[in-house]
Amino acid sequence: MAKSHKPVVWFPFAAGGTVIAFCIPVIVVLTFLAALGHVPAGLSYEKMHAFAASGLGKLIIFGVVSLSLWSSAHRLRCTCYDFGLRADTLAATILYVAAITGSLAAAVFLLRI
Amino acid sequence: MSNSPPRSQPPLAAPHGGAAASLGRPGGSSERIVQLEVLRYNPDTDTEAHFQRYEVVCQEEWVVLDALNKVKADIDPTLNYRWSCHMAVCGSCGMMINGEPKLSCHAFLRDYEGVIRVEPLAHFPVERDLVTAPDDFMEKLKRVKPYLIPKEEKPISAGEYKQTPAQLMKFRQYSMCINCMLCYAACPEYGLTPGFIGPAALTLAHRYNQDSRDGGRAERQEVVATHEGVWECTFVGACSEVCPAHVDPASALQQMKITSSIDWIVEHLIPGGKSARDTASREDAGDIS
Amino acid sequence: MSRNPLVREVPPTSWFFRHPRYMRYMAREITCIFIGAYCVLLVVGLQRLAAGPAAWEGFLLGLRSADSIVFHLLALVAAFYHAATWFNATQKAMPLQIGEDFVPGNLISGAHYAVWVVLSLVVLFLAGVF
Amino acid sequence: MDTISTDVAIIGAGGAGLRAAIALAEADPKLRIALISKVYPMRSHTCAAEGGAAGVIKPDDSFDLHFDDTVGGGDWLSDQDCVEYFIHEAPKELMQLEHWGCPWNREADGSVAVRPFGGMKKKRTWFAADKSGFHILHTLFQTSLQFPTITRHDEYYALDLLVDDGRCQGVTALEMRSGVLRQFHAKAVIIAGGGAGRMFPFSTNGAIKTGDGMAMAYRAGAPLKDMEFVQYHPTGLPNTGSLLTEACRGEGGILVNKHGRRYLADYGMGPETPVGQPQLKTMELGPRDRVSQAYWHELQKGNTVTTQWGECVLLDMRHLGEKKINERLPLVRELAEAYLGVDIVKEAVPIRPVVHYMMGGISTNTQAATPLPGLFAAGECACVSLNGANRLGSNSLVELLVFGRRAALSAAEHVQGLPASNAAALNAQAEKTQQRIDELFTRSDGSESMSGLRREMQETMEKNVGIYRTEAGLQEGVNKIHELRQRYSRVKLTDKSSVFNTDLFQVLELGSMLDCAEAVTVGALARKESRGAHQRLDYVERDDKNFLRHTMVHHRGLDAPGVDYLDVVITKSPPGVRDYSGDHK
Ligand SMILES: Cc1cc2nc3c(=O)[nH]c(=O)nc-3n(C[C@H](O)[C@H](O)[C@H](O)COP(=O)(O)OP(=O)(O)OC[C@H]3O[C@@H](n4cnc5c(N)ncnc54)[C@H](O)[C@@H]3O)c2cc1C
Ligand code: SF4
Ligand code: F3S
Ligand code: FES
Repeated sequence: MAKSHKPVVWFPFAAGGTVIAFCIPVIVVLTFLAALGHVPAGLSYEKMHAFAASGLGKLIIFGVVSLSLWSSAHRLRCTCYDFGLRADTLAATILYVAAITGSLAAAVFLLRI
Repeated sequence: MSNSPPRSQPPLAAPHGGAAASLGRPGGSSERIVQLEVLRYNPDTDTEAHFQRYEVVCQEEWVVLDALNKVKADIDPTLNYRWSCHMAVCGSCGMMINGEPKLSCHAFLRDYEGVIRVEPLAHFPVERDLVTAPDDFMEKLKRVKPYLIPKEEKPISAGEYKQTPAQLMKFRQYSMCINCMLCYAACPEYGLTPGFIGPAALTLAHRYNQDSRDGGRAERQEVVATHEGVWECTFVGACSEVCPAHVDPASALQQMKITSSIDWIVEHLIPGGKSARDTASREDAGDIS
Repeated sequence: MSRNPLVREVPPTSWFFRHPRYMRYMAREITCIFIGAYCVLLVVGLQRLAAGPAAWEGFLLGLRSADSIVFHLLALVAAFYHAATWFNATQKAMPLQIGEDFVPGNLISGAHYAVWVVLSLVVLFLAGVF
Repeated sequence: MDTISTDVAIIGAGGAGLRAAIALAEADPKLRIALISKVYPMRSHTCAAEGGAAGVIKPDDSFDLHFDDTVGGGDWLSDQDCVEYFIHEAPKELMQLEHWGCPWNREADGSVAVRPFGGMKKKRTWFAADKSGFHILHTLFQTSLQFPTITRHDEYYALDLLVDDGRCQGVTALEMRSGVLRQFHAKAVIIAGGGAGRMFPFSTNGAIKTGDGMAMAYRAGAPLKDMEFVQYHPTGLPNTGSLLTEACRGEGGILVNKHGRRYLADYGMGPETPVGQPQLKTMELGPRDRVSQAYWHELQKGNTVTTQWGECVLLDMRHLGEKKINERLPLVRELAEAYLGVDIVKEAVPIRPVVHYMMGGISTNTQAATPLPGLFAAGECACVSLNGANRLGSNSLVELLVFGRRAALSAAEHVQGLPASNAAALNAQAEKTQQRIDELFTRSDGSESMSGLRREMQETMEKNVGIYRTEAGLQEGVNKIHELRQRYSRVKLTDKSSVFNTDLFQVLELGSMLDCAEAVTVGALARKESRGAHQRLDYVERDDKNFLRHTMVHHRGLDAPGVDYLDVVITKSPPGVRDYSGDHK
């Protein structure tokens, strides 16, 4: 049996899992505060725009969003299988394409800022 | 040296509270009637499995295996199961006990209440009663080449391959597997995808990969790095939870995913990067020997 | 008469009800749905940000619905659960051997938690929460 | 009946059988090897050995010292040419295992580490944590997987040897999962079937150690040698027979009777040493057999403690304190807690001597050949006369390797240029086995219950052929076993199914054990002396004039067996005073 190309999808999954673990909880807290009506100062248009306009800011945002998307997509693919959905190739295609689309969109928006 | 007094240190040496009564569990002899519900299947006569109830008089400190042995000797000689060592080392007595993969010689009655349900190990075909067919596991064990493929051959007369205690510790844990297959019964991915090489066999490959004397990782990767190898594992972790020998296959498999990924990158993305053998020897740079 | 091994199929869509540890595993895996959805929200946010101040304000205002609050709660739980399982797992994927001994697993995951807390506090601080 | 043709059939896939298989595969890649075992190889009882394996390797040690320890430890009943061969091969075999990946413990400089062991004057026991036998077995099993010429027949229960033209030419075996009997036609057969401790009610031995290999050879005409020498280990758990290692006493644990007296002082091992300060050679650190024997005397005097698991003495380790116990004896604490419900930090553990090892077995010479041409034997089932009257701990794991390999080389030599076999004659014999099985299934007058007979046998062995023996007791034992063998021919098979019928295997195993038990009792009755593990109250001295000889017991069907003797080979060490102190030096 040939060696698997899984590493292509697994490495970004593992990286994304780490990013999610470290970054997503606090980001959720921030938007949650906004949802509750207490918009943190850092979420003002000026601050956010300034952050997203900087090169480093773009990189961080893109990294977090794309890796997290990828990680979620990959995990969802496995979960579909665990739930008894046996069309793995189909699920993989749809989910990975979705993740890539999301990442591309994020990139486009970031470049517009 | 003391001059041999007739009785030395009585308070220390005397069993407290008049010998026999205090030994073992409080209350002396502690018998208990245990209800066993055992899955029975006889291919000669049955098309389906069914549960059979046994009431067994047991000692409180017994294990489930003792109860089964009592059934076999005194109640029903037609009940079938495997066992040998009664000390959790031969790996033959694995069963599902109340749904959990367990060595029956290490499943203590005192940890159970009510009816104890005993079934053959999950995910393996049932040959008869509690006896399963481990053929698939045995075949997979062989496929991962679980033997030393020496980095450099040398004759016996040249003495041992040097290995420091630290190098030994690097793989010792993974060499403790008793092949009981509890991890296979626990791993849902093995249940869903029987082609999966599975926790114990892959861990054994890891055991040799991690051995400073070994140079066979590239060969084993041909099995390890396939779809049916480590990539079928979704890190459920059940294998490590049930392992009676504390081998931690989940850990071994995740480590192998990382090395396999590095291999892939070296092979595909780095010009001139070739095989696992390179990474293997790189990893072990700093060996003594 | 002869052999006729009994093969017990694993029910492909309900196996995880068989044992609490499988339920825990599925719970861990399902966090990805909320995380994924939340990432989509972030992408939308980026779009709004790129569209100018009014759009961004609208986005922030739009977050203030009951649905959004429920979703945030779920995403928060998912994110925390994911973080905890991930940190506990790292020691397995990357054990650390110093000399003969392995660094105890809870030390490794403990270090992760510590870094995580500090990082989160820094982010909260920079975001002006306190 | 299905016939499987092979060059060498090996019965048993424990340490000895696997070592033999690998040696054959390496000796001649053209040889077809059939490895037959009633359990998957890694379930074999070699996995239970903890302590380690002896081989001279360190500079302060010498072959002569290992020789002296072994011969003295065996009370001069060892064949000295065999011991000579053994001690020289031992380090090579252990080194070979190292090259196959065995995880031996190491010194800081990366060389193999050795530990001290009972009866050995120098540190020469190689060990892999406290799981030496386990690692040896798994290393051998895994190594064997790379040889395509080794065909395993796992879970095949070997029944009868096929003997024609005066030589052994195969064996019949039941495929356990189908109940189908097959015959293996082989040019040579190696038996590596392990020990027979299960004849006794309390044993450290696993359920599979029922002496099938010994019985098979015995029935086929090969004599059993020195079967009366049965080793007891002094400290076993009274319910499961699990071993509590010698280290309990090494660390300072003391043995007391029901009055709290450290009774060992009354049996020539005193004077008492202060509690918690163990000293070599005395009291609790007396030799294994002497300590076991002292238990027996206490039992006679009514000084033992009655527990729900029978008569015991107490191993008290409370004074060591929780810290030291957790540090040095964690497994012991876990074992006692788990299986007995006794916390050794708070309570003394009831213990009793437990049957551990069979010194005797199928008579073989230094080439591992039995008197029956074409039949070889190695491991615990064989008596090559290495262990004499008392085995030293850590010699037997090496014995498996040294003589497993030796048996293979002898077999490889034997198969060269043999005349063709007479298939018809072999088939006819195999048919007889089939009839024997069929008869069990169809027997209508089966009146004896298997577990009942087994219980009676075990009680008899315990009562009459235990640590101390007497003429009257042994005679009773001989009579009883004889009676049980007659009654066995009416044993009832309850389970008539074909697939994995463990009732059937237990019936067959009982037959093997009864055959072995007969050899043990008859040999013990005939040996009117005390030597090593064979202690008689009516003949308390060693008698070199009459009994510096091996007992050879010959099968005579249901009749009483024949007994004759074979001289011990003495090359350089004439019988001397057995130096018991060597046990703990
Ligand atoms: C608890 C314990 C601790 C020990 N510790 C030590 C120690 O520290 N050092 C030391 O040197 N020794 C030790 N010993 C002794 C040593 O382990 C054994 O003597 C040795 O392992 C026996 O190995 P073997 O290969 O002869 O037999 P086993 O490993 O018992 O194998 C027997 C084989 O024969 C097969 N077999 C039997 N009957 C049949 C049949 N009818 N058909 C087909 N196959 C059959 C079985 O399946 C098995 O594969 C210890 C023993 C025990 C019980
Ligand atoms: S890894 Fe653990 S559970 Fe799995 S077979 Fe080995 S000892 Fe058993
Ligand atoms: S349970 Fe199975 S999925 Fe992986 S971590 Fe263990 S092998
Ligand atoms: S009987 Fe050996 S592991 Fe349970």
